Amino acid sequence: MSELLKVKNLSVQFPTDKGTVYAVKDFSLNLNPGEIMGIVGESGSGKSTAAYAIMDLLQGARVTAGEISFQGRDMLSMSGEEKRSLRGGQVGMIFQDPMGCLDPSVKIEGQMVEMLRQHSNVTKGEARKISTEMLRSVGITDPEGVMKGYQHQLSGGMRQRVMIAMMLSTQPKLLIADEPTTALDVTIQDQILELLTKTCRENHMAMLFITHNFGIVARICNRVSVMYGGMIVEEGLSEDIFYSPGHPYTRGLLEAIPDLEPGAGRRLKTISGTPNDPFAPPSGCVFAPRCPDCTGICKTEIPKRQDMGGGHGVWCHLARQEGRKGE
Amino acid sequence: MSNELLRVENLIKTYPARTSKGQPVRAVDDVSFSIEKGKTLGLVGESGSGKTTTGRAVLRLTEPDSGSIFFEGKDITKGNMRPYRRKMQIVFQSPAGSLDPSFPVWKIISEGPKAYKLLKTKREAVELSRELLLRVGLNSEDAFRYPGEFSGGQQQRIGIARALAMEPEFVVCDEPVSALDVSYQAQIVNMLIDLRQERELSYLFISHDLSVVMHLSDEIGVMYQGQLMELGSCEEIAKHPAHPYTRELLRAVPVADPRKAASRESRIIAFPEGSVNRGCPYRLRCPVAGEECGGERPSFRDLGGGHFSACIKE
Amino acid sequence: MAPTFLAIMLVVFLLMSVLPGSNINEFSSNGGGDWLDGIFSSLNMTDSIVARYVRYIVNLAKGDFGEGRSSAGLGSNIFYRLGFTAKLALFGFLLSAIIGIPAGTLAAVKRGGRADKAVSVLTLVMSSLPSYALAVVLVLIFCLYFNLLPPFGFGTPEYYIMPTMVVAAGGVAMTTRMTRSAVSGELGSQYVMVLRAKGLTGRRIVWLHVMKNALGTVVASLTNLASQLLCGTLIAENFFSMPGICQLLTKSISGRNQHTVLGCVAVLSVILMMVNIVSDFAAALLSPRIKDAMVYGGGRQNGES
Amino acid sequence: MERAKRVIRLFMKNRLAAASLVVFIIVLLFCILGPLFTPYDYSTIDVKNCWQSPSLQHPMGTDGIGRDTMTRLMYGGRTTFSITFTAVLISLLGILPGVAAGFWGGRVDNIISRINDALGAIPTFLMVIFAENMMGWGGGNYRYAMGVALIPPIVRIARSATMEVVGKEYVEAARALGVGSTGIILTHIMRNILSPIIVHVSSSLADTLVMCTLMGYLGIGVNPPEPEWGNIVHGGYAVILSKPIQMIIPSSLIVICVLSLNLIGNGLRDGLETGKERS
Repeated sequence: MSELLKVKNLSVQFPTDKGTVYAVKDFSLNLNPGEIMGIVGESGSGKSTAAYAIMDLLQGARVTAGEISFQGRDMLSMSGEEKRSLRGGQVGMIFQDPMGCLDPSVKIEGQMVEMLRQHSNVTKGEARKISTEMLRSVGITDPEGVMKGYQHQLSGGMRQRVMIAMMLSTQPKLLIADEPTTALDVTIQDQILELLTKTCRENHMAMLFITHNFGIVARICNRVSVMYGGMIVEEGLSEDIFYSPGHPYTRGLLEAIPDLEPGAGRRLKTISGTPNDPFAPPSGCVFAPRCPDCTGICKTEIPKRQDMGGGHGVWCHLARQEGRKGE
Repeated sequence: MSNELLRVENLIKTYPARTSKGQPVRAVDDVSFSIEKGKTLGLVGESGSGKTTTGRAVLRLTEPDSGSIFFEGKDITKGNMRPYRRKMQIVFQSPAGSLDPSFPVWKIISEGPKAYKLLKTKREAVELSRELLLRVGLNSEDAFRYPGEFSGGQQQRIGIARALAMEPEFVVCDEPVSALDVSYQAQIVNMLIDLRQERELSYLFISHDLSVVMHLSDEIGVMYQGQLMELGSCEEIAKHPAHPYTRELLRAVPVADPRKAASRESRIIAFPEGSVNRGCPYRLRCPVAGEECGGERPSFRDLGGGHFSACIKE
Repeated sequence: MAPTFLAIMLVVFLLMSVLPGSNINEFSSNGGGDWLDGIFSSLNMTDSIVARYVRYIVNLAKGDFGEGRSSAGLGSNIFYRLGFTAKLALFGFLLSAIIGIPAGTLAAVKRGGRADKAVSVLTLVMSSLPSYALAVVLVLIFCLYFNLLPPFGFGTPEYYIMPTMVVAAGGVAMTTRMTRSAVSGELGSQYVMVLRAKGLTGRRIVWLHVMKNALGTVVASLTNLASQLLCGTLIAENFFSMPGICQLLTKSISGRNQHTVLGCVAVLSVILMMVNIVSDFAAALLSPRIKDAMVYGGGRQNGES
Repeated sequence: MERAKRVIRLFMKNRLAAASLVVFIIVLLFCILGPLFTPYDYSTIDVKNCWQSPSLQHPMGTDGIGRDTMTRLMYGGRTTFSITFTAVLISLLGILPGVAAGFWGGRVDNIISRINDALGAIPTFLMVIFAENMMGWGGGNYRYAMGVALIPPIVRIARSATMEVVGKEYVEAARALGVGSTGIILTHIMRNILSPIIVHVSSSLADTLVMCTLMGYLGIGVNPPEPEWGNIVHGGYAVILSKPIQMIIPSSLIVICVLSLNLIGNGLRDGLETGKERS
């Protein structure tokens, strides 16, 4: 069982007084050690919800799954205690909004030492030394100063670095990153992405990178899953996804992304329509209402995974190979 | 300079220091540019670069400390803005935040003309809003619904319809698509392009996303810590950027193409924080900075053909 | 805070000097020959309003409420009674904190659960029960029905049980409600999700991290709690005839003895002022951001964030 | 006002709140229309049958000097309600300075907030005694003092709600559309600070009623023989051990009224909160 993380048809529903929200349906993935996998989708596609569900961080949600196993150990049958020790120990997590990630009333040092002592029995002095080293390794030039300060004295980029240092201090095998750079400036984002890929390479750590930005996926991910309306619509190596996208949604998204070529007034190709109503998901394919080449069968039957070879799967009745500018 | 619509000269805006010890922060530090009728200037910069403050100062939504603003040749820096408000409008960043949740859509769209007494009765107002809703791709019976019942993309369209209601000539777009997903971003960008040709509008398009700006602007200005680093035509900036900061921005934007994105070696060590009061503000992060950059502030040199750069190394 | 207090005392002083028949002008007049008069006479403003105001404040500080010249022993009388009221108020405050904070936290943590519903019902009833109604109920149960406690008077600790419950009722209701909303606010924030992702135990998250931040807001509204306890004490002392300052206040009101009334009002305002100052500093202590803003003076920064 | 209809619909759905509204209305009618039906007057003394427990002639018994408790409670209710409603109405004056402080900020904000903090530091109770002392005792004119004492919280709520609205972009949009400051205040600010204020007023109504009866109980404010709920409860204090019923009846009437007011407040708060979030 070489897989680090294996998830089979995970589903998440939120019962609310206005009806049930079907946030995630039949979500599956498997991740090998040291691999960086991207989960791409627009807001409301359920990408973050799926990750939180895997780590059992969702409150007030009905989570059903065929299988969730980490390093061969079945997480579904794990006790709350075991799952808790996994979180922060073997699996680290970093989040999108750096402004609200750290406890505002506790020094950075206190929060980092707390993390280390929770998952390993080191003394306070050792924990402090490790934390300072970790802060230096994530590119913070004055770790002692940061340790003594509070979160409101740091910029967004610095806080994200502290978060990364904290989560990496326990040498996790898997890092789940939920849009860590969306709220940061593009130059700082570039640094954080470089830091994350270097750390994964050096520590042979796997990363599940959740984002809506295809550019980031192209830059750091070797495998990609594209999600829409709570379901995976396409998965495969990033070469396949970018150069021979099988699903109309993936194709539409790739063409809608503005490129860096000059020329005012160049229109972008768009995907018409508006997002589905979360309380009443469409029968059949979730993308049917907005799909340009949608046919009768799409409206009635949920498409199955069509294998396009080499692990490249497409959930579309009319899936066909079609190159983009790469070939 | 005949068909020049807007000219800004040495615009400065300072905010009181956050801590009592620090000196006041210069959000906009001596910025000058001009926009011709029907043309679009893109203002690009990261957070804290002063691009939003500049946009607000041009419409005098925040009063500038010094410098002057000319609209159609007339100086509007001081005095009553009311006659000019009609021709100058603004579209905001947050779809939900820019619409009053307690107003029905027809009231939101017709608020401007009503303030100028162009509409007498409610029926006229509803009529105007219906027309504009159709123009921005929504259906006319949305006029009686409330902003909370729309998605982000649709709310942004209502914001644009509100601006169009005043039949403006100049629109400041302050990060209009940054809060939207890619597919809705594309729809709004296309609409702004169509409106430009159709109503001969000129935009001051503000964004942190260089790729979106490239699709819309004739000229691009790059701002950093309140100062204009480089100003030039879209091709100049994209093909041969003169300022190291512009080059850094172009390099850092992730491109949706694995082969192009593969070759890059980026720096990890965090940039030193804090602003600089002497010399070039970018020198702390600049790979090619030297002592001379620490002297007095580099002037905004003309490299020919309307391409300016504030770097003495070039 | 001090300027606010001086402002209030100025208002009290000016009103009293305007009042017909109040003996304010006697005990705030100078000419007593001590160090203060030296200063005023040298500035030859012995009778100016400012001098008399300063004299008034100095007297108050010395605890001399003018008993030296006119009514019998008001000052010492007040301080003797202050002991009683302080005891009642302190018990009430401790009860509010000891019951209110854990109950509020429990209700917030188990939001929507049975505990939450029970706590909300209890808080609703306690805040809708005026203190005299509660006192009646207590007397009915403990004195008439079970005959366990003496209804009136003071002395041994058992006399204090019922009055303290009456004083604490309003306080407990307010603290519980305040803590519940503060804690559930914190539980919803992003950093709690991060703490869970760090693998910390639920108990540690709530009692170490969330509590510290939530207490910041709870402590900030200490002054409302103080006023609530004041009302409780007024009724408790009156109902259970405990010789506190509030009983003196109510008696002097019905006796229309203006001077004592204002004396008591001054003392109670001083106490509430101190509670106000303490709550500001406690709030700063708990949340470093407020401390920074206080130390550096947070200017209204509305530039680019 | 489509939003108002939605809030009312939500309020009605909350059965508890709707029921307490009915109870409150009954109590109101009891106080307003009641006196037309009772044979007694609130001040006719009938020493012969004093301290009567509830009977057919006197459904709620009589007090120490034989006056019919039910009639007194009816008239007393009128005084208590009029004092409470006037006080809460006066406290609404705090909205103006609150909006001004929130809208213009800077020096205006500092001055208003300083004064407001000073005024707020004095608890309602002391403020009332102060006013009573000055304006002469009794006659219920302490309603104005209570109103003044209720102003600081309203100023604070109006100020923070206004600042939140001013921070929103639709206010800047209105400025860009050429709408003047007063225009913005009247439309955008007022409409969006309404719900936090209504929520506060609904809860302060119950607290003010309790405060008013506390005053009455302690003999401040209304001097006898004029009836007031707190006063009537105090009347029964003398015989609390022998005839507790004398205090139980008036107290329970007050508790029922306050409880229903609080429940109405909660119902309104849920209605406005979800109403606000969704729209």
